[in-house]
Amino acid sequence: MSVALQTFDLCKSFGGITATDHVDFTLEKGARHALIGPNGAGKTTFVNQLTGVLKPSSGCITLMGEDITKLTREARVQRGLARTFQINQLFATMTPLEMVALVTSERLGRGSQPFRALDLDAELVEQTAEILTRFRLDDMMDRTIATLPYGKQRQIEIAAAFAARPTVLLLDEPAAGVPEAERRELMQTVAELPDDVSVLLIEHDMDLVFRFATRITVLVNGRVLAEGTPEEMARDPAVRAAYLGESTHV
Amino acid sequence: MLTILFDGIAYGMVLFVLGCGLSVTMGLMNFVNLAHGAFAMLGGYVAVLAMQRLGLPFLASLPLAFLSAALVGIVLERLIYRPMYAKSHLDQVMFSIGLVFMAVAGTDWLMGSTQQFIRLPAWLQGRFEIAGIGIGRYRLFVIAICGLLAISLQWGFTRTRFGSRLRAAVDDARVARGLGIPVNRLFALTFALGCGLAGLGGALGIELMGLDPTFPLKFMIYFLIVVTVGGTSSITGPFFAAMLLGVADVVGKYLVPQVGAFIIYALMVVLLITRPHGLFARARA
Amino acid sequence: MRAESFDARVRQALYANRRWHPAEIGFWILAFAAYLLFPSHLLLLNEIAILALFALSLDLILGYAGIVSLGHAAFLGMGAYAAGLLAKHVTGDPFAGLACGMAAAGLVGLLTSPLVLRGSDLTRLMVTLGVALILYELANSFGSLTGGADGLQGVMMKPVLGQFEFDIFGRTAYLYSLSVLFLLFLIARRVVHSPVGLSLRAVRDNPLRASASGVPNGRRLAAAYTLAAAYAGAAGALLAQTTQFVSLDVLDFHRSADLMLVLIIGGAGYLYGGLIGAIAFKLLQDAIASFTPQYWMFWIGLFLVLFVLGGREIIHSAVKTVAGRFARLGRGGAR
Amino acid sequence: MTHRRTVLKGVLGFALAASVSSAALAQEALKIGLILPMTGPFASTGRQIDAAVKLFLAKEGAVHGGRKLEVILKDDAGNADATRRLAQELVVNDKVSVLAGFGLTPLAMATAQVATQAKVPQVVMAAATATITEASPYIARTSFTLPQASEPMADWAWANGIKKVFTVVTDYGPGIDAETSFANKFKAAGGTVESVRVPLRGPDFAPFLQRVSEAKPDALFVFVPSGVGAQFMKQFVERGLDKAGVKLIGPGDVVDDDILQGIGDVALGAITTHHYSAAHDSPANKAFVEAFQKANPGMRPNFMAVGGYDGMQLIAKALEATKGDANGDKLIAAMKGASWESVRGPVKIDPDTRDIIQNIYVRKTEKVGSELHNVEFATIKDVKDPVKARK
Repeated sequence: MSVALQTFDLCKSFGGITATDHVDFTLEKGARHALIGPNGAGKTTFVNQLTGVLKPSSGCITLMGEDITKLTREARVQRGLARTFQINQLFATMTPLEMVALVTSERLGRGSQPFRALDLDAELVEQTAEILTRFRLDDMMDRTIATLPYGKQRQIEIAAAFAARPTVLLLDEPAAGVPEAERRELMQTVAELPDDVSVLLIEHDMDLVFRFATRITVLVNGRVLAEGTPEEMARDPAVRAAYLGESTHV
Repeated sequence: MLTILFDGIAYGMVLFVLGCGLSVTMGLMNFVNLAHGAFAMLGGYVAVLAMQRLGLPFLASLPLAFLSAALVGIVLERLIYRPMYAKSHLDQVMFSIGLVFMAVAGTDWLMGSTQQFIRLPAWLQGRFEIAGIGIGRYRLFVIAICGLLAISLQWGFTRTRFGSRLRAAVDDARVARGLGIPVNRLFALTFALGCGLAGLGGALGIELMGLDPTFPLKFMIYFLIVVTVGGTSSITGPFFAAMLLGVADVVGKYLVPQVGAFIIYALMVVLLITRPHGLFARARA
Repeated sequence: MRAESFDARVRQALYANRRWHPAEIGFWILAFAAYLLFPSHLLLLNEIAILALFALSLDLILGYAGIVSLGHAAFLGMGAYAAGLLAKHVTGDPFAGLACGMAAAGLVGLLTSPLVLRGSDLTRLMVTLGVALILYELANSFGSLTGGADGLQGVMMKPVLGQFEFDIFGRTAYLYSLSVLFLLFLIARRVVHSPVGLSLRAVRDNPLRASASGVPNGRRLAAAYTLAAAYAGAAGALLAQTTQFVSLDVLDFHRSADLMLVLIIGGAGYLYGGLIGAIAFKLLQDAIASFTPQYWMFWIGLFLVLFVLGGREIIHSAVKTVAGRFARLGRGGAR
Repeated sequence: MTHRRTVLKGVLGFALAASVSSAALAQEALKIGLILPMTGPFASTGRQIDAAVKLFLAKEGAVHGGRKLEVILKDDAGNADATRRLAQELVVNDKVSVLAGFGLTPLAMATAQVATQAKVPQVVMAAATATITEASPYIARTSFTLPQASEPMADWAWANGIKKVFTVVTDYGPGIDAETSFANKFKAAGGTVESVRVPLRGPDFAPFLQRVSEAKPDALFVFVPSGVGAQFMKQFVERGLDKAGVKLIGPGDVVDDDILQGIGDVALGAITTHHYSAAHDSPANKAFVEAFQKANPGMRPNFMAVGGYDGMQLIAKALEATKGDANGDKLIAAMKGASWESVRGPVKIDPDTRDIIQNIYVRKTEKVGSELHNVEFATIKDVKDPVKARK
């Protein structure tokens, strides 16, 4: 099977509002897939269910063929499902080095070892250094995250998710709010992600979506409106009406 | 048995008047004011002084207790409470514990550490029986006053403009501010009202709970139970919580005196675990 | 490709966190030297050491794991009663009592951790307070076991290591308490600089991201809470052993409140906050109590209020400046 | 190296000099470490005793047996750990020759070991659980024990036609002491007793009193710490127990002289047995009460004050007997068997138990002029602590 992540008939409602409405979704292995939709379409709710922040009302989710619907958030991460957040969720008092080291140590199963020294762990040091270099954080690894420029913080979001060595990586609007000057570096980072990682990009920025994605799913009112290649989507009249047409005005 | 129930209700009524101000401050500004009991103590001492030094009758000293506690509340709110709203719960807790300590030691210094007493007028002393239920006159008086207060508070909270603004502000202060409701002034007023009620409760409670400088510490836990169990978004929540607490405490001690105060603490923890937002909290999305 | 030297830099940067600072070494030398420097104040020093250990325990959960607690006295009391009862009924060996106190308090911590881990700060404050009050009432009600309001009498300690009798001057007591504090401090220091410590800071900073980084928040917090409880239990055991007496006071609310003040004075989240706070608090208490024995509570309250209203920043910047001076001195000396 | 050594020498030298000079001082004055709860819920005990000690020094002079008495007052806030630490510091740093005070049983108990280890007499001026004097051979007591005050109550009650008694006591050492000694004695006489204990922190007595009123006893025997006595009395009357014919009896704590005025008329008619009343009819007591009230306006001396006054008396007596020798063993030996005419009547320290032997008076709370007083109307002479006497 070449499916990395799949949902079956996924539903989520808050009170009377249905935020996710019978969504069947498939993310192929190694995919560069984008999930788009207008504000309030239920994109983030969908991602939150995938990662376990929200519990679905019904339906199920599989990762590499395994049912993960009932797993905790951290168990999903350990099985290879990592994410970034639309609004920065960083460890404000840590340095990039510490943050990457934390994710790496949890992945290596060091997290429950109370007497291990971080610096004496060769594997941890090597892999932490690798991530820091890949995401060009090496020259600021010692500064407190809260003091870094916003673009760099977005970069750390991705680095921290990537440090979990995911098979599926969910990027929730990675470029949101990043100033133009820092944007290029960020997009390059996204483009450079290795091929064996399946990436689901949730994005508003059509420029980024069309440059990055090989496949697009359009979500409107919690429902899948259409799915296909970027070209197909660009041509689809329903999509244009519901979404693209709107976005040109923005 | 019914007599005990009656005693418990009277006790719960006083707890309600003491605690309801705290629940509104907590709900409105999300502020944990452990020093609430200090205002109650202030009211109690004012009543004692008014009766002993000024020779005022008991009934006249009650409004005095209310006013003085409210006045001190409004001044303190302006001067030192306001900067605390933005701080963390932990800071607020530490701050108000500091205030409690100061109040306890300060009262000790000013008034001495002994229990204070008041003399009730003759018509409030003693008891009578109706259908075999012994009814203490004073307890009946307390129930009547506090019941009236509870009803008028509920009316004020739900029916008046002040009340509807207050409810809006409790629900979401930011939105309320956006709607042009003067949240700060509203809060100052509510704070004063809450303190005044505490003061009144302190005065009414002298006969039932006693009054000495350690009052705010001794009863802090009772107020907190009323608030945490009753929730912070209504008048009825704290009211039923106070009733429950008063009756459970009194009946528990009557039936199984051995376990003493233990029951209510266990009750609080169990309730907090099962209903972390309070027993009577409205469901919020 | 990245160079080997970058790995070394990363290693170096990770090491920097746990490296012993000269000021730290100076601190501990002073602590032990105090035995010789202030021979007539060993009893006070002993109390400081015990309070420091107690504060260290709170720092572990408040400063590192971000759990607020208003009922930490529960564990102090648990440790004190466990150690006291062991000495009374089984053996007077201090280390057995210490282990027993830590185990008992740790167990209570483990059992109550599920209650504490849920809910907001406010719920935590109330639940911790409630747990402590319940333990207080339990200790009060089971008077036949604990001595109730009269206190636990007849705690007889054997000499430490079979050699050092607890004397009236507090010589053995101080060295014993300080040694235990030092040892447990070393362990705590090791733990906070380990992957576990890192993950605790992660949970404190941002629970959402922590779980998205693979940290099992609940289990890690429960472990930290249990460890902290055991530390508080150790403090309680030391208290019971060096005073050879346990009273209900060990479970009283003011213990928890004072402890908060200690951490507020010293600052949380760098291990030494509790120790420095304990020293400052006890000296303050002693000084105030000697000139106004009646009203020292007032001054403590005033300090609390002023600290929260803004004095804290001033104190902490002062502490930082002094520490910085020390560091420069230390570095200068090393060269 | 040499530099460090001189520093060390300097430090040692300083410490030595300090200890020598304080030893020299001790030759002149005899230091008494007075540890009392001056703050907290039991502060009134501390205030009474402190005032009485000051009064003693003013009235009887500070010099006894050729030594000047110097009192160092420390506040333990009613906290046993603090009491113990303060006692240790007083012994070690201040080199006191006598420890005194102790407002509550746990406070006295916590200090017993210090007294034993340091061989310093510990004069208990307030705490009243029977077993205290057994905790250390250096403890002597000038207050009273609860069995001492409670057993005569049982005799009086039985002799006055009371057959059925309900006891309400606070759930801690002294309360339990009072309950058991009264109940045993009263049952032995043939009466029936029902008991309930109220928590120390109990704010409301209503549920307990309700039980009493349903049991319809002849008398209610009560012991509560003096502070909450007023509340108890008021609720007793509010519940109509007095009108139902239930007599209020007990040891004198509940009608403590210090707060009796504040309790008000509800206290009228209470029958109590105790060792001291401010209304005790003797010239010595009249002078004592007058001097006490002159020095402390608004305060009336209670049994705590008398315990403090006689505690100082005992120390002075012992010092006169040893001719100023402050050796702990000699002092405690001199205290055994000491006797004097106290303001409460004749007292003696039992040479075997180091506890006080004194008269117990049966009193009735009455109005004397405009003030409430406990008026003594019967005397039981030379009562020993019955718990230890039986052993």
